[in-house]
Amino acid sequence: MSKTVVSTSIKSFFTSKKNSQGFFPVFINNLKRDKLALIGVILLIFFIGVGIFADFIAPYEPRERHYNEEGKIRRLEAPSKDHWFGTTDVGRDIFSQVVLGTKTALTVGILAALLVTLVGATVGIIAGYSGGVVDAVLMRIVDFFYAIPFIPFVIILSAVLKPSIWNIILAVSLLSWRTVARLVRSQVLSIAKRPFIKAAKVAGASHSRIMVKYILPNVIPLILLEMAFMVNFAIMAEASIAFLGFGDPQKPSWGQILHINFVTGNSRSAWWWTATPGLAIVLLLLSIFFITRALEEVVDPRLRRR
Amino acid sequence: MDTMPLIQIENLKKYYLVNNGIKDIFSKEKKYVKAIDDISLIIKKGEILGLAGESGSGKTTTGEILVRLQEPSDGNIIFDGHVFKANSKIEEKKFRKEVQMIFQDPYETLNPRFNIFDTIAEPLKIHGVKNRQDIYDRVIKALEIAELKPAEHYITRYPHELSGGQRQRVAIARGIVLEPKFLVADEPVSMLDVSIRADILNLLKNLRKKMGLTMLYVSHDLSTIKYLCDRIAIMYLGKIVEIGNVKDVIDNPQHPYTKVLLSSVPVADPDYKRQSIIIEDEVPDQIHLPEGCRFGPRCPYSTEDCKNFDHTLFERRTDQWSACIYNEEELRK
Amino acid sequence: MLGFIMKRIFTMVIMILLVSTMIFFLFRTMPGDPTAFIVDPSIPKEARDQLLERYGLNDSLWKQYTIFLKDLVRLDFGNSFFYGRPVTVIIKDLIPATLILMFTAMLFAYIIGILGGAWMAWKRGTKLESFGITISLIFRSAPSFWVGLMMILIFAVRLKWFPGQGMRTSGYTGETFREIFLTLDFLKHLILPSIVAGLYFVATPLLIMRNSMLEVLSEDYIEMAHAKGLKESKILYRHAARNALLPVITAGALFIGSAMGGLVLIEYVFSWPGLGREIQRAVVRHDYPLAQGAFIIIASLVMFMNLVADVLYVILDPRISYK
Amino acid sequence: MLLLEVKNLDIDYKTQEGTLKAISDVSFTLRQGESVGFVGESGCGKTTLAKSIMKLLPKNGSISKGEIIFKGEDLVKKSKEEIRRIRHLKIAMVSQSAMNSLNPVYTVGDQIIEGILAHTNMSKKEAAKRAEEVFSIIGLEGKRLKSYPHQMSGGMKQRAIIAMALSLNPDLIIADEPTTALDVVVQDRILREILSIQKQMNSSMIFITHDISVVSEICDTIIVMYGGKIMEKASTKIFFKKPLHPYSLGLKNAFPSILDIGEELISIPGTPPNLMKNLSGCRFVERCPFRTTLCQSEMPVLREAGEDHLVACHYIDKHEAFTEAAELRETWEAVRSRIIQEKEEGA
Repeated sequence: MSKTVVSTSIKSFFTSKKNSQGFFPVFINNLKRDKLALIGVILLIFFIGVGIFADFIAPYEPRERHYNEEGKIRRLEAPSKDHWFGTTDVGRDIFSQVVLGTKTALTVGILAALLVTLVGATVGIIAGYSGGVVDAVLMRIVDFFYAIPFIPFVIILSAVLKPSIWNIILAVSLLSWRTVARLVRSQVLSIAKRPFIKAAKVAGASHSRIMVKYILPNVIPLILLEMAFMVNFAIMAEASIAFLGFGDPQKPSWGQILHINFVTGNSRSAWWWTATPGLAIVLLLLSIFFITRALEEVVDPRLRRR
Repeated sequence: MDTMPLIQIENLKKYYLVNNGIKDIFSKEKKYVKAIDDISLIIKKGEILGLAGESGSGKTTTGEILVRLQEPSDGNIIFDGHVFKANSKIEEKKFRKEVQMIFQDPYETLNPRFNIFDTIAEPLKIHGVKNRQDIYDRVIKALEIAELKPAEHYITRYPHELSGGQRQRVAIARGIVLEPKFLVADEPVSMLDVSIRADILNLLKNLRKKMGLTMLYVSHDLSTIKYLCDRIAIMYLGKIVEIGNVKDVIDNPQHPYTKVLLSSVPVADPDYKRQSIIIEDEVPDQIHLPEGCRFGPRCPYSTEDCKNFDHTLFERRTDQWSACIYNEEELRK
Repeated sequence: MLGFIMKRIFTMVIMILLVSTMIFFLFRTMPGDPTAFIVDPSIPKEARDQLLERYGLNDSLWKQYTIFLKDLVRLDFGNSFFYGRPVTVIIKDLIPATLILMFTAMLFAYIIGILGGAWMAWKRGTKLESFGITISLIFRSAPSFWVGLMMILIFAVRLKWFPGQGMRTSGYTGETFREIFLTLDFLKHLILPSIVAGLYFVATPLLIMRNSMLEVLSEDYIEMAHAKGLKESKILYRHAARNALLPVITAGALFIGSAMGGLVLIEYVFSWPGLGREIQRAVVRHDYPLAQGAFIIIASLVMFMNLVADVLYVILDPRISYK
Repeated sequence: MLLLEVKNLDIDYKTQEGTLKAISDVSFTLRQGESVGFVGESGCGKTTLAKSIMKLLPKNGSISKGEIIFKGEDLVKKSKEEIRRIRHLKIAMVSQSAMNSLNPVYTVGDQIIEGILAHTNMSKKEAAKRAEEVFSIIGLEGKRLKSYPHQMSGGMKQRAIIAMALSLNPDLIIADEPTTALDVVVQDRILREILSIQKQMNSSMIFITHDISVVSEICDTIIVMYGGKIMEKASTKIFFKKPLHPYSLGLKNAFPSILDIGEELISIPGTPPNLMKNLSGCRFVERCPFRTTLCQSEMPVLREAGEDHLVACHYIDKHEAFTEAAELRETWEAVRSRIIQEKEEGA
């Protein structure tokens, strides 16, 4: 082999990172086979689209009151051509509210999930890899956060802090990183025992190198899966908090729509007002759950091929 | 052959604290598993030492301590003239470069997310080799020494595309790419099919020839030890019970435990009648070790004196040491 | 066994102390008037000063904390601003309502979840299994409060099958436990909220049971059970399901915390007079002593049920030694 | 009398990548009281074969052709319930990973009694007595019946599994690597016990192992498998003196023995065939030093090569020359270069 040929091929070794067992090929392959997961992806893309372009899609201002030809407020009207999802007791357009609620839901879901997985995965990897005292201390902290009931805590927190979506993101993150930390830790524990980690140690790899180059890539599928679950959890949490009346009054959200619907006593009669925001939540969360099914097979090969 | 010792182990101990539950916090007496209990060994330059024993004998722990995967509880390791005391962290990186290890399970020994090139280049990168051409050349050379030919055929592969034997060769290539002085091989062939085991054993033999490697071969399989090693040490419950040249120990075992082990190995010859010594097959647990000779309770020759035995190795034949108070003739009685 | 339980109770007490401490300091960091959480700002100045003295709010934080701990041990959370009665007395009346709803729903969820999960694993790869998974994912995606609203809309308002709020018909008065809870009227009120809570809970045991079953079914001892010529039903229930239950219990213990949270929403939707609804109302009414007391009690309940789950696990798994 | 007769058995596994032909055209017989050892590398089909006799194949595996005639009846045609009644009572299994073959949440005694009750009308008490009997046969104390698996050592668990298999005096015992996970001293004792019990009870045994020396010690007959096919079948006495198939000759070179006096071990270069592919020729052709074009196109059938000796090779008549050449290192090195060359050409 001549020298020049060698050097071009060398370059390809340092740059090409094709991995036939990699995460995305398997995931894409699963999407092809699993129709539900494909439906999930399509639905999620739809929701993300609605979320990004919410301000263009929403036909009206969410707080705008609508009047009919006679100049009367269009109070509690069932769905019609003008108002696809009907109107509220003070004549507001529910469709616009639901569309704008998408934006809030996705913002909270994605940001909280990022924060939660970042903290949780870091703690999980450090605890699982270090073992000993570090692990014991971190896991006692995790136990502590497991002992705090989520919704009651957020209720208390909103008594202390001002209601805003940032505080909701903070509260969700504060109390849910523990789940990710626990799961990541237990997977790290089993990876850390595998001989290829021992081999890296024998070769002289530093702890940080082992964590970043050996352990992290092997837990990434699990982290992504947990991130997807966390998006759902955060969206659900935001909706619940807003429904209880502790949401951000400035940001229209699905939970808030239902809150007003409930406290005004209209949840018992105006079915369109009750049903539509709830359906939006169900569809968005369902789309992500469907996608996680394809992810799960990447994380746990035992579920594959049977 | 150079007879300078490369590695000298002095009074090495590894105890694990047993945590049995809340009650133990209050009891003063601490319980330990004595995985290695005061062993001393010399491995000469260019020598292959076999370390044999059943599970729980401490042979793997010894290997892992030698490559510093575990820290000893007590004792010294003198490597090439440098003393490493228990819990010292001096010159770790330099030490890492000179000591490598091969593991048992070929399916778990390679990072599934690294291709073969990355796997073998990794130790070089860790030790600061930056020149790409240099890395490439050394990876190819290591693959060729490990007899993965043509080397170019393998470098882009991922572990799951290779057979067990090929993976073990990759692991060996990774082990030798830094050109170490000492290699610990922990049961490197026990999970491989018989038809290719010989390849790996011959490869290890050649490494010594080509690179002057010194090796510790840890195995429960006495026949592969006999094939590969110069000397053998037999371990039982954390102690060395017999040590000597392979041929001497296998043909003329001095310690009753060695005799039992050898007589238990099945032989692929229907006409060969093994003389077999039947003993109790339950090994005492490692926390409540028997007093005196640890093999005493199972030993067909044991007497009252064995209970007072303070572990010592006696030179029973030239360069063959046994930790039994009786010599061959006394045992025969 | 006793030793193990004692150990767990010990950790539980520590945890309750920690959670209470956290709440204590959380209220101290409240912006604005830090005394507002314990002394109603709306009462006259003199009475107010007296109370501040009583609770040591003029003293150092450390002194306040020791007073708080002393009161905690005596289960004294102060007086509710809104009701003017001791928090402990109010909470005592709310606990049975919450527990009954919780246990009914849990029972419903775990029986269906475990049997259904085992069945889905057995039907691995069939259309029925995907159908079961889809249904359980739909229930997991639906917020419990929304399902509650829809159930009320359909079954209480339209069909009029069940009452849609409260736990007794208005006008009914009962004093003793038996008069309140052991009546047909109460049962009727219990049905809708416990179904909603049950549906919210069911996905967790169902999906975990399925995954755990799949894992157990590939174990060697299942093959051995086949090789022994045991009947399929015996293998499924005596060998597979029995072992698959263990992770369900572990997950169940971890799930109790969020289950309790879900219950708050359901109590709120159904106006169920339990701890959850009260904590929401207390915060809306700025009735901080009540909110604090209710929170500590809810957290303690969660920890207690965790303990029960742990003990159950030890009983079911002979491999765990409880020395 | 023939106890078991397997005729032209084919077993396929359906996988995502296609069909894997785990067993193709396997036939053998087993007499009452005979013990036969199956040896071969991982993936050669020996475990699949054992499982198929008990109809314990995984869901994606199926018998696509052939008969398994046990006591005159074809097991392939039997219903699930009929098979269930045969398992354990007539054919018992000592499984591969005894460590995990006992359910951790029940006592060992419960698990033995459960098996007895599934096939007899015994009362629980009688079954418990029987369990105690088999425990004493295998050298375990009766009080051990009340132990949970995690309270026993590996050797004890393995004994318990064997006791379980013996509890109904089966006609056939299938032992799949029963001692692989054990230390050599324990292995030796358990093998002796298995052997003496099998002779005492005059039951037949199928013994599956990768360790050829174990077969030499405890089996009457050896069957060498490779790539889903039988390569050679002979009585152990004959086989270990004079193996005939090139694969067996290679194995003999590769196997280290404690009695050896320093001859160099020679392994068989190459890897076993990919059974996903449609293979027309001899399964060993890639690694065989003596192959011809005939070997590449046509799979040889098992042929009589002497008394009690069957071999699947086109060139049995040349076996003397083969045996001589196979002892030379160069013979196998030539195969290695051939394989490397093929790889280079392929790339």
